[in-house]
Amino acid sequence: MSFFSDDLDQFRVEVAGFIAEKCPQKLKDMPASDRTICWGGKRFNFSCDEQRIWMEEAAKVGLTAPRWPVEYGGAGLSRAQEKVFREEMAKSDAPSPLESFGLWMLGPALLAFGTHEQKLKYLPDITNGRIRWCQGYSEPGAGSDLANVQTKADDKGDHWIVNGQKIWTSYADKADWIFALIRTDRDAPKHKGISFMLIDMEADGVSTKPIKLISGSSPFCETFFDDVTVPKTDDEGNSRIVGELNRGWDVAKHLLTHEREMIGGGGSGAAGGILGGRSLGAFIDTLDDTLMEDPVIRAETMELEIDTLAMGMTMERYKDMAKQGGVGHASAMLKYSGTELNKRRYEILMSITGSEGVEWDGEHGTLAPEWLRTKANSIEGGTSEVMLDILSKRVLELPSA
Amino acid sequence: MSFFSDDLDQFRVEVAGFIAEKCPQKLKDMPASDRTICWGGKRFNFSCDEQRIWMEEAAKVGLTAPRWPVEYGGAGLSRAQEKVFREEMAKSDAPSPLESFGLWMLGPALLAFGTHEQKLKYLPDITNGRIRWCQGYSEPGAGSDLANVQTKADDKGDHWIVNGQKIWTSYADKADWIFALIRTDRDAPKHKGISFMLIDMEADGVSTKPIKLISGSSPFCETFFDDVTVPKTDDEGNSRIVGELNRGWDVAKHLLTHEREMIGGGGSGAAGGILGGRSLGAFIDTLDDTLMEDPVIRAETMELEIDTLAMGMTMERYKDMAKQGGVGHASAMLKYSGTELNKRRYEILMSITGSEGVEWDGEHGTLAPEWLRTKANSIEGGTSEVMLDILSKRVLELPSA
Amino acid sequence: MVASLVPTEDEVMLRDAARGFLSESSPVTAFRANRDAGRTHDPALWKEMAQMGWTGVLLPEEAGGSDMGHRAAGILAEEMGEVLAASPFISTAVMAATALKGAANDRLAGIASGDAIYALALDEGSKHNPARTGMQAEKSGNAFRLTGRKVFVADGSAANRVLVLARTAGTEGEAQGLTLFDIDAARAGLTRSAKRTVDERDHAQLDFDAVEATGDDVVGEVDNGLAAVATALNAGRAALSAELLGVSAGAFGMTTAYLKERKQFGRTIGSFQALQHRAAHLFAEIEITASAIANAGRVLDEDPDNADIAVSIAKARATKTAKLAVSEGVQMHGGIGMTDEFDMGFFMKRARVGAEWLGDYGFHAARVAAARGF
Amino acid sequence: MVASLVPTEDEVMLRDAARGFLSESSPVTAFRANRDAGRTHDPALWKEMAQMGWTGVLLPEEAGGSDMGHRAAGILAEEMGEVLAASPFISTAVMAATALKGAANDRLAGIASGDAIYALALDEGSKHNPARTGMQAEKSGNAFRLTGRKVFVADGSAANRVLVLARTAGTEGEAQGLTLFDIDAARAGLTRSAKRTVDERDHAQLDFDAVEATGDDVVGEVDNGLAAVATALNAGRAALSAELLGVSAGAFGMTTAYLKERKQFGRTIGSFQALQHRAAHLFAEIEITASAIANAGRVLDEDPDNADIAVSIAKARATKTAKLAVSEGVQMHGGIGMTDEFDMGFFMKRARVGAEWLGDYGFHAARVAAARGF
Repeated sequence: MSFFSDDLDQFRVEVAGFIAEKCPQKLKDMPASDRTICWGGKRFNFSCDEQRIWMEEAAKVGLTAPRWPVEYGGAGLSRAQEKVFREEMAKSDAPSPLESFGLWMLGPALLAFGTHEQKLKYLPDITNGRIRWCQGYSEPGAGSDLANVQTKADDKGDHWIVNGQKIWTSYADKADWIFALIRTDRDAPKHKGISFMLIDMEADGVSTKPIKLISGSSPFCETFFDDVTVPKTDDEGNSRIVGELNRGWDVAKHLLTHEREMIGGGGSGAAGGILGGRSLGAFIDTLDDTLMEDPVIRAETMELEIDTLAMGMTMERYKDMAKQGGVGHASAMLKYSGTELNKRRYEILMSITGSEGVEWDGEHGTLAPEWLRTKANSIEGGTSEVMLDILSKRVLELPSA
Repeated sequence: MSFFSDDLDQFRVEVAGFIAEKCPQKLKDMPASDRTICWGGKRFNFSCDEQRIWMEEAAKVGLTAPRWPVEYGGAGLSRAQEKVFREEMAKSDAPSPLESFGLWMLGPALLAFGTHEQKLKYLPDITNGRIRWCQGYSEPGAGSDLANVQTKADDKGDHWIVNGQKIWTSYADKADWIFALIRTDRDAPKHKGISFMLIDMEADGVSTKPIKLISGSSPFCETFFDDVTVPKTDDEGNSRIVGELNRGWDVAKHLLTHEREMIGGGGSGAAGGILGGRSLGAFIDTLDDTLMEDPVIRAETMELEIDTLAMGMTMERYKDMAKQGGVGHASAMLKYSGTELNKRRYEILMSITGSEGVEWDGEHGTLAPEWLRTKANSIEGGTSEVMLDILSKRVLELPSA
Repeated sequence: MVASLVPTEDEVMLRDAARGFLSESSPVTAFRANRDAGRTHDPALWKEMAQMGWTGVLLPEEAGGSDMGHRAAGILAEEMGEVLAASPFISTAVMAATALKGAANDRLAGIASGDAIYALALDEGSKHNPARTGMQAEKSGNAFRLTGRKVFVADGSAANRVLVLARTAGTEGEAQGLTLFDIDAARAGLTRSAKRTVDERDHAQLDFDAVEATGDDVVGEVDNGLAAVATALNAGRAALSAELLGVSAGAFGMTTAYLKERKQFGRTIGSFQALQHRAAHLFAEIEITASAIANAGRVLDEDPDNADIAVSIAKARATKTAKLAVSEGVQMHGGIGMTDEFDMGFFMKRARVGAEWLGDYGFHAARVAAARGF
Repeated sequence: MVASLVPTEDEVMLRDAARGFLSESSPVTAFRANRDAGRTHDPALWKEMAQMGWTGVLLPEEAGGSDMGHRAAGILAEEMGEVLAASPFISTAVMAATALKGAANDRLAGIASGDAIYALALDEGSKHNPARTGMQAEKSGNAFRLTGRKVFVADGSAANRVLVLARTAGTEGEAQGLTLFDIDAARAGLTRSAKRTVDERDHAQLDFDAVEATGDDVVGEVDNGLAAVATALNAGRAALSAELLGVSAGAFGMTTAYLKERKQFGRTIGSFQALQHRAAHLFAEIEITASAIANAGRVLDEDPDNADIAVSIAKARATKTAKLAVSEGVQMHGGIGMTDEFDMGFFMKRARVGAEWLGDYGFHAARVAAARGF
């Protein structure tokens, strides 16, 4: 049973009251930044005590995971209630009490594929921010071919010995646990020998190395597994594998589609970053006033604005379609168009800021690194080429070679 | 031995004198148009008697085929002499005395692959305009897959029986003879069973049907072969096949590269058609004077102009490279970029002429049909996709699947 | 905005009904037949559309309309575009119906019944630009004398009534000083000459030589005609955008079908990755444009006075998407796509005319930029 | 034009020599080492270039130059671009050498020997626009006092001499009234602040506070400085275009090599047709741009006073081609292309800075349009 009433109006009053009472004013007043994001986890440094308090208070009533069942640490809200909650949060300026790959990815995976016991064991630690997870999918040699998993687990009876390397593991250097794709059967066909495994980052033989990007430092890491011992079951007898053994690809696929929709959002509406919610027009007002007399820049900017607004409408339309029974593989379109559009936006921002924009840290602050960082948008979470393959084969049903 | 001296200065005097004397003034005064093109052939209607006279006079001294050997009806000029001849022609306003697929395609094929006897039999009839040839390569089912030749010849001992259909045969309805790719061995691999065959269009069972394009009527025809008898050798014992039996693909390939360079030219410099040699600026001057205030149109037009001029420089550079030992498969770049550029030019011409441009026959005369016709540029003579395949495989040497 | 961009059940039903009707009464073969017969549209089809209630899609029930709104009108226009159905729908049932909303029901009833065919005579140059209207409407007593030339008037030959914008004050380029008149197409002094355009539709040049108009002919206020026609123009642009989306979808449908059936080099050409990626990109462009079309209809239904930006995004996107769809359509079909025997060329030609009618890409891009503050 | 666009034997030899030298003395690893050491260029490399005679490529023999001309200079710049060799070559050996052609040989000798490093202080805003120069050069007696700010001054920190354009008459935006000065970088009142740019090259802001200049410092005529610097700017733009062509070729070379070696889904990725066609398209773009670069050099050598359009075509094409080459470069490499460990990012960053320096696409497109009469 939930901590809140089912009646929507009543619920709105309760949740608004909760936010007003439990979220410290100091947090509400803080301008949104990396420092205001609460990741949780054993080694997390809270930016201030209020940040910890707000996380704990929200976790108590499950609001760190509004839609998850109460028994697993969620608030068990309906979609309608969640909408109300988001609205009240927005009104209140309260920051999200907790963010993590556990909430975004592992949780949904466990809820869909985990056993009741696994859920009881892992989900509450996610919702109350005790454990911070990271994702271990990609490998150096694999690129877009995600199923090309070389990191392997040798069966030693009651435990696995894991060896190999993962790459693009965000915040692996700050995470407590990792959910990773591991090859548990080398003789089976590529997609049939992979398991979705849960590994303690503190286990011997696990090490990480941060990755520097062309845009500068990044949350990405390489993660190495050197004869890492992973018990097949923990003390309570829970398997360290989510879903069936050698069926991890199903779990991964389930999460990828999910991830794709999130990333596509980057292309829509007024982006964050340098624009910081400002409209392109407002940003242009801060620049050389003869700039828009250049027909090349003006034409490119007008087209960008048109496509950005149309992309926003498309995100809205697809969200509604998703609610009404899903968009399936067409979500690859959001990922493709959204990320390509975001790259184009930053190319134009660089062009309109001219010689000021190329400074690492000048007039326009982080514009240059932001621009360079967008180049990964169409690579991470499935390259544009993979998205186009999905669209042509799954949506347009064009024949394979 | 040539009719002219080898000494360049001397030659210039001679050839200038010849043009001045032999090309009737009436022809020089005629504005260039379809009517001024002399195609020759048995059924050709000369637009005027002067047109016939000029063709015959030029043919007498081989100037309808300046670089062909004298014994085959050419003038046997060196490249340097040909250049001088072209210069003097340009100065004089004299139209080309003769144009034909015989001069452009069959001649070069015979010179490269024919026997001495074949050359003696067929080339003079081309140079003196007695016989008009057409080309029979494409077939309805084949598209870009030119070697997919279904038109077949059954071996009946001393003759072939030809059955099948060709498409895109330009001026087939006006031609006396056709040089065609015919499958003479159905068991051999695709490229090894084709012969380059010469067929009399007056033979029983040959019929043609003109093709209407989206741009209106066109010189293209469908050509049908219905149990057509083709003697293996003519009365003088000359084979009706150019090159070896079943080796016609070599001949065709030789001609295709040649053709490609010709078509690529479309993209460069000030095109003919609606611009009629005028610069884009001069054409724009004839239009609404507020037109270029639209940054979209202005930006597109500026970029078109830049790319057009750069393409012209590229045509020049490649011509010089060709003289110094050839450009090989890179000529596919001229075909690809030149035709795509020409399509873009006409899209922009349509855009700048607005609602006047969309009339079949309004303010801007044939602009609309010209625009539609350009859409075939990137299809005929090898599609853009085929050109890109050639570039990636032969020039960049990227691996095949 | 209240409505979702996902079609309602009613809208889905309307689309199915429209598609069913048009595949019966007006497949592309019908357009070809009209073209070959030199007909720019088929009066019988127009009558049927009237019986289906399409002519009244924007009219109040009192006037015999169904008042289904602009999104519904867009769905109909889109379906017509997909099969290239030629009719005065946008000129009459969308633009005139919107401009005359305030008029007496009997006049609207003429539209609903399909008896009235309207043309909007506006442009005077090769580019759409209402403010540049220079045609004079001289005041003489309490009447006006209209003199000047209107070009690119859609349905100008078939129309029996003409909505014409003329200058009663101010000078060319000024937004103020224009007046909108609703006059009989047979009125003395009005000469109409049909123009043959590549889309084989009805486009005419209208020459006014001291054509008489009275105060009763004025729509909206004298000297404020741009306001009187503004929403009608936006409605027409939105419907035209929807038609162009249909044109894109029609061309794209033919193309993907061809990619699945045509064989070359021993393979179905749809298995070539370069073509697959271009087709997938085109799919994405069409989807994004579809959102802009749905949004334009939604805004016209919910907040018509602030629809400029939504409408201009739709028209700009639709123009560009249709251009891409038809060029890829011809190129991917190869030679056959170039033949008149094949339908693809019809889509290409309509896309070109639609790109110019009621404002080209640059016209609408400028409106978006203005609304967005640069 | 006399010369062919195909390189002569001498030019081929020059290119081979340059390539050989640079692959030895300045491979991309050397650029990375400079970057990591916080060096914007390597003085030792500059000395070697001087010994190779590159600093004198545009100087008369009397001044210790080899007078090989602009096409030769372009070949050197292109080779430097291909390996991202950082040096004051364009500022000093191309622009200053051209601007000072008329000057005394001893001054030119300093350039030839490599002792003089010049920077051209021109832009005052975020976009290149010589005519908009507003910086004041007040006349006081027969001297001038320069006050104002110059930004995005390439090689501004390393330079020991500065060519600065300032206004001695007229107002901002006027082509007339500007004067070009050649002054010592150490002169009193001149403050230089280095800016860290993504290409990790030397770009500085120069603040002039009543910096003294005499008549002897004036290059060309007083009030006619734009003329004095015009050919030097065109020469610099042509050389920069050549460098950008090299950047494109460098990125493209890495990319095609990767396409041939990298395996995915059990195939060499270069066998995927979608990537093949994009690579082939890029090849075509690079070839066309190469023609424009060769032509710009040819025109500067044969008819330098009428080189605006040839130079602007080259810079516009080079800017756009380099942008395409580096974006495709990163995208086709996937994740590895995004890592700092890999070199592709360096090419992308240099291409961006090169796109802005000495005029962006729009600046040069406008010059082409003007020359072509629209």
